[in-house]
Amino acid sequence: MQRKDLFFRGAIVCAAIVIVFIALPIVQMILAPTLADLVLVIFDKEVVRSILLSLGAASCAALISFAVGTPLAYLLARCEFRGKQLVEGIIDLPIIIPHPVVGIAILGVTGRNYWLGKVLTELGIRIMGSVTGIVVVMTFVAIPFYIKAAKEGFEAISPRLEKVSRSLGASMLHTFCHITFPLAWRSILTGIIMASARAISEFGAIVIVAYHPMIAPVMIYERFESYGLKYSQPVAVWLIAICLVLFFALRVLTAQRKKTS
Amino acid sequence: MQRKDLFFRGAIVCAAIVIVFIALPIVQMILAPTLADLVLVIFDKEVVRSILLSLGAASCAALISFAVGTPLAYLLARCEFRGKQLVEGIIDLPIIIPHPVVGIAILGVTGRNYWLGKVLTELGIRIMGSVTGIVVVMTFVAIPFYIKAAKEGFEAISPRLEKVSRSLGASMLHTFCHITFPLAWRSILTGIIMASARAISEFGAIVIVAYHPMIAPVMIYERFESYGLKYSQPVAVWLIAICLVLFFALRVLTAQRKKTS
Amino acid sequence: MISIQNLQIDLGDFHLRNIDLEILENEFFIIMGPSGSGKTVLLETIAGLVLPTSGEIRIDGQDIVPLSPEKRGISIVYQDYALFPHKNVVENIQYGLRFKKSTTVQKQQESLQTLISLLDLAGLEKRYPETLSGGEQQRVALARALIVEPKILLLDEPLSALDPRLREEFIVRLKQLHQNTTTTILMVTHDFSEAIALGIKGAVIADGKIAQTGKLDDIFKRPKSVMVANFVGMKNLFKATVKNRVARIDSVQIQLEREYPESELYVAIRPENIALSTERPIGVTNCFCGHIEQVTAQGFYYDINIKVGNIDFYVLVSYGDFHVMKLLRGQDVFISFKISDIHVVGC
Amino acid sequence: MISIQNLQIDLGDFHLRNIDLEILENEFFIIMGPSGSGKTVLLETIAGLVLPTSGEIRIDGQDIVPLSPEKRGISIVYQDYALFPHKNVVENIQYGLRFKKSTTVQKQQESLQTLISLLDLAGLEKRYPETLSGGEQQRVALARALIVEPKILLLDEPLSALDPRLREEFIVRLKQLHQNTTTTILMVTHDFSEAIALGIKGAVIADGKIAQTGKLDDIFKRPKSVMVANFVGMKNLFKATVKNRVARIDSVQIQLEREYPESELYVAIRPENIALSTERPIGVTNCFCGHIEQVTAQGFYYDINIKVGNIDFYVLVSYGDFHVMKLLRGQDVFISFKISDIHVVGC
Repeated sequence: MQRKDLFFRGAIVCAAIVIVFIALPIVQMILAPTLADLVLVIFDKEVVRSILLSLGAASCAALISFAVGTPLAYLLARCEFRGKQLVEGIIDLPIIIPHPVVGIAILGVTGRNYWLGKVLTELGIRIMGSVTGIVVVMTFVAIPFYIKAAKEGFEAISPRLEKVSRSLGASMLHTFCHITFPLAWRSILTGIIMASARAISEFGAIVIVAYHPMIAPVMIYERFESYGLKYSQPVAVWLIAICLVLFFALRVLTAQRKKTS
Repeated sequence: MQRKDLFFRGAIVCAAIVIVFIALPIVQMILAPTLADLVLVIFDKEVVRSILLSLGAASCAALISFAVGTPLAYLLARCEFRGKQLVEGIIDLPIIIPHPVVGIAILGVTGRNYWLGKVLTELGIRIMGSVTGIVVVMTFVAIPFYIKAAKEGFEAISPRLEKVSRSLGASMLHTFCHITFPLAWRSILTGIIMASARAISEFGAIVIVAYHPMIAPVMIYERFESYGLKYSQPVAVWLIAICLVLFFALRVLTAQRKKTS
Repeated sequence: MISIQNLQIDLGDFHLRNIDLEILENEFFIIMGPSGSGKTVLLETIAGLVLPTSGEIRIDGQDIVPLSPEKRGISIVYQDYALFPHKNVVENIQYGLRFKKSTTVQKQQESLQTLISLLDLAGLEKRYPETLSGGEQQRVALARALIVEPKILLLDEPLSALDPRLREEFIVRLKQLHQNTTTTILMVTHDFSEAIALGIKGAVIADGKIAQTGKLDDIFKRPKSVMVANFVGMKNLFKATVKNRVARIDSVQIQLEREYPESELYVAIRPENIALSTERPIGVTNCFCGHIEQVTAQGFYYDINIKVGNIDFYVLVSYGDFHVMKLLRGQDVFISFKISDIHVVGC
Repeated sequence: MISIQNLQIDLGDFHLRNIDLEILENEFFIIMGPSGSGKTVLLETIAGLVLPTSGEIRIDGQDIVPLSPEKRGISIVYQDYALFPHKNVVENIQYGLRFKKSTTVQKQQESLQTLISLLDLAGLEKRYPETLSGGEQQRVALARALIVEPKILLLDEPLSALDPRLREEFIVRLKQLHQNTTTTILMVTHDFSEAIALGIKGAVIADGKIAQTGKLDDIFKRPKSVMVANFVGMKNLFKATVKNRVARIDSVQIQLEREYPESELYVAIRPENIALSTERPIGVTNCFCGHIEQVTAQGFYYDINIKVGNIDFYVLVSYGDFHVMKLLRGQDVFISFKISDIHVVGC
């Protein structure tokens, strides 16, 4: 492509607009609070507890997605079957459905009016207003992201590698553990990162299912409602700073893995 | 794959768990309200207005994403440049950042304390509590989904087709309009669908930027808070029913396009 | 040893019907056919990686269709080699060993060393597949397939991804290997010259069926159908009306060896069986005068198109003969062929 | 016509250095080299699709490096054809016409019809690329490239994706086409036999540089380096110590035509230049006795490996000669070659 082309220049301008549109609000928000505000907030036990709860619950949701989502992702990548499109449509649902509706739907099946809710109550599992509930909601919204990334990773691996492995005497399980999984590892990690990012960012569904114990986004919302923009910003900065550092570290980790292998 | 394999059976069980986990709450929520409840709600002018606002604002956000996101997606698919990873990281930000924080960040740059806010005020553009604000927030959260889908679509097209077109005498712009775009059309439409779905589902950021005029998710949240689960369900059913019908129609449309071309 | 009976495979757009094959122990059997005729799918079915719709595959009498691939003792080497990219050369080769519980560690080490020296892989042990050349990758894939001492080795177009020089080297290696082991080898190819360079017996697949099976020499010399004749490179293939031992192709009349009941037949003559001379040869029944229409150099020989009336004959002439005869485009020449070199193929 | 001077291209891992080429009007010029030597990148640079780091490309004296690709009048046909999948055959072929404002609609229709009949595409006009065979796709790609009447036509390994029968047909077609137009054709290939079948002049690229350029016949007969000798298929290539017109390879002593100043040289003899006989020929200077080590059938000839002392000679013998001499593995035979057929290549 000739760099001086008019088409190329137009594209660059559009690209710059998008990047500024996304980056400007976030950069401004990070720069807005004074250092003193930031220090003050981090010694607030409530804030620390809410951020830790967010991180912990999101990690749980990502790990659950990994555990139960991996086989589904593999099946979708390798098998053709009737109703595959329907299954893929169902997996897309949590992305499409408005967040408060997700919360309402989950309360619907776990409430005492529904058989599942009754079973859970008898087992002593509480969803509404509990950490369990937060993890369930986070898993619900995060799992499609994991499944999509993992599916793409599996699709990129030639089925012939698995076929050769089996013809050499390896069982399907051995093949998956020694050939497929090590090769898809990078995509799987990306999926886990995307899933935990989505879990941390969730607010609408959680505010309905579990206002308390407060996760960080709910706490930010509460501060905004009660004290205004200025008092919600420092908490927001801490939350996204921690998220960014974590994700950046994971990205670097996966990038290095690629180089050494 | 031998269908009776233990590994295969285990994978099916996991897949079934995920599908039930996602589908059960939604199916139950749709079946919970009586027909009478549903009919009653659809004659509620406030409900109809909020659903129409949601659909309209989401469409605007998707179209804006399409207009300014397409060139960026194309550049990311075709060019290698320094800082490409950074740009891709920035595009991912709206997915990672907690939803209330998105709202706070946007209010931050459009408030009267910031130069951009002052410029907007002088131009008579109001963000807080306005339809404009809703569209801005929706575009912010939706555009990454569009860019990713469009980028994938462009990547799937051999650059050789564009090279041949140019060597035959076509300019870059003509090549893009007559070769690249028609071939990527399906991915672009998928991107638009994903972007509008994400826009409709947004709640946390909008509740901060514009509680009024009420979009459907805010209305559902308000009904839930004021009257409880039972009164929020019928509105939710209508909203997701309309979304599902729309998305299903678009999917069928794109599937047919693929067959005929 | 391998006996395939009435096999039927349906996989997406591929349909193979009525596949019957008998392959003997330690044979080097070639399955030929144009690209996209489902040859690879047939190999994968034999290896158990694709399930047939119906039919039987027996090895030493036992039907192996219900067996899962890891229990069949059949190795497969793909066209793209399919080496495990995250394992180095030795790890790739040794992969299958851990599933063979019967042999001792010492024996396994020995067979590893034997294969490394046999396939000329010394020095590459710690390298990863992406750093290897195509020929090296292929040798690793072959070593990986052979270390488990398979009863049957399946080769999927092993030569097509190699450049011509490596191809000849690999043919020699493969023949030696076959002579030194008891493994039965089944290879697919779309190139008849590869087939004849390697195997003794084979089968031609076309349109989802077996078109001809038997000795390659027989298939080469006596193709049973027009499709097979085309496939084995019979360029001089003409539709003729036959009457009283004379085949008439447009204005050209060719004497045949015997009479045929049909009146419409195909007559085929191999390019290398047609003699070319600048003067009329004496005592030859089938001799025609034509002019040189086109000359194409083909590496070590010339491919010459000679027009006799409206018919194009293709003749192969060696580099040396061509220059001795000082042939030129447009020149008048005589072509002749023995009656016994004329092949008559039913429509 | 095309004059490339001191061209340097750096694209990812590809580096081409000091590329100098002179190509005359209406020439069929061949660029050869092993796969992955950057031949396609060179073509794309000439077409303006890749920018060179430095150097000049002149067409009729004008430096075209600053011109964007659409203004160069250079068509390119890729190995994978790169047909527009959403346009039918006629739409594909006509694509370039709308940018040629000088010609009338009637003339355009005429040239379309001419190309359709010339390239045998009648009846395919409304079909879409995915429904065409490889050969048909290639002909459409060629028609699409030719309809804009390019000054230069670039062909990227046009034969490699075709099966052998189509290959020969296409070679004939391409030669006709070249004779009937004034277009200069530049083709890349990794197969020397393709090159010699098509072009008169060419260049060999290796290690990012031009290793040899000139008439193909010269490159074939007098390779200037070991790499080029290997590339053009000189299988009998030996390292020798030379003294007093005698080249000594291990225990074999070969008489040379003249003396050489160096004492370490490569000696090469083409397989087809070595004569094979069962009795010692009379009056031949270079004649050696050896035994047949390996025989490989290669379609229309046999590739025979003869061991003389510790040295392997490769000899080509035709199907017919082989059977007349009744050659067998292990048999003792004589090989001989003319002094003028010995090529001496510097180290």
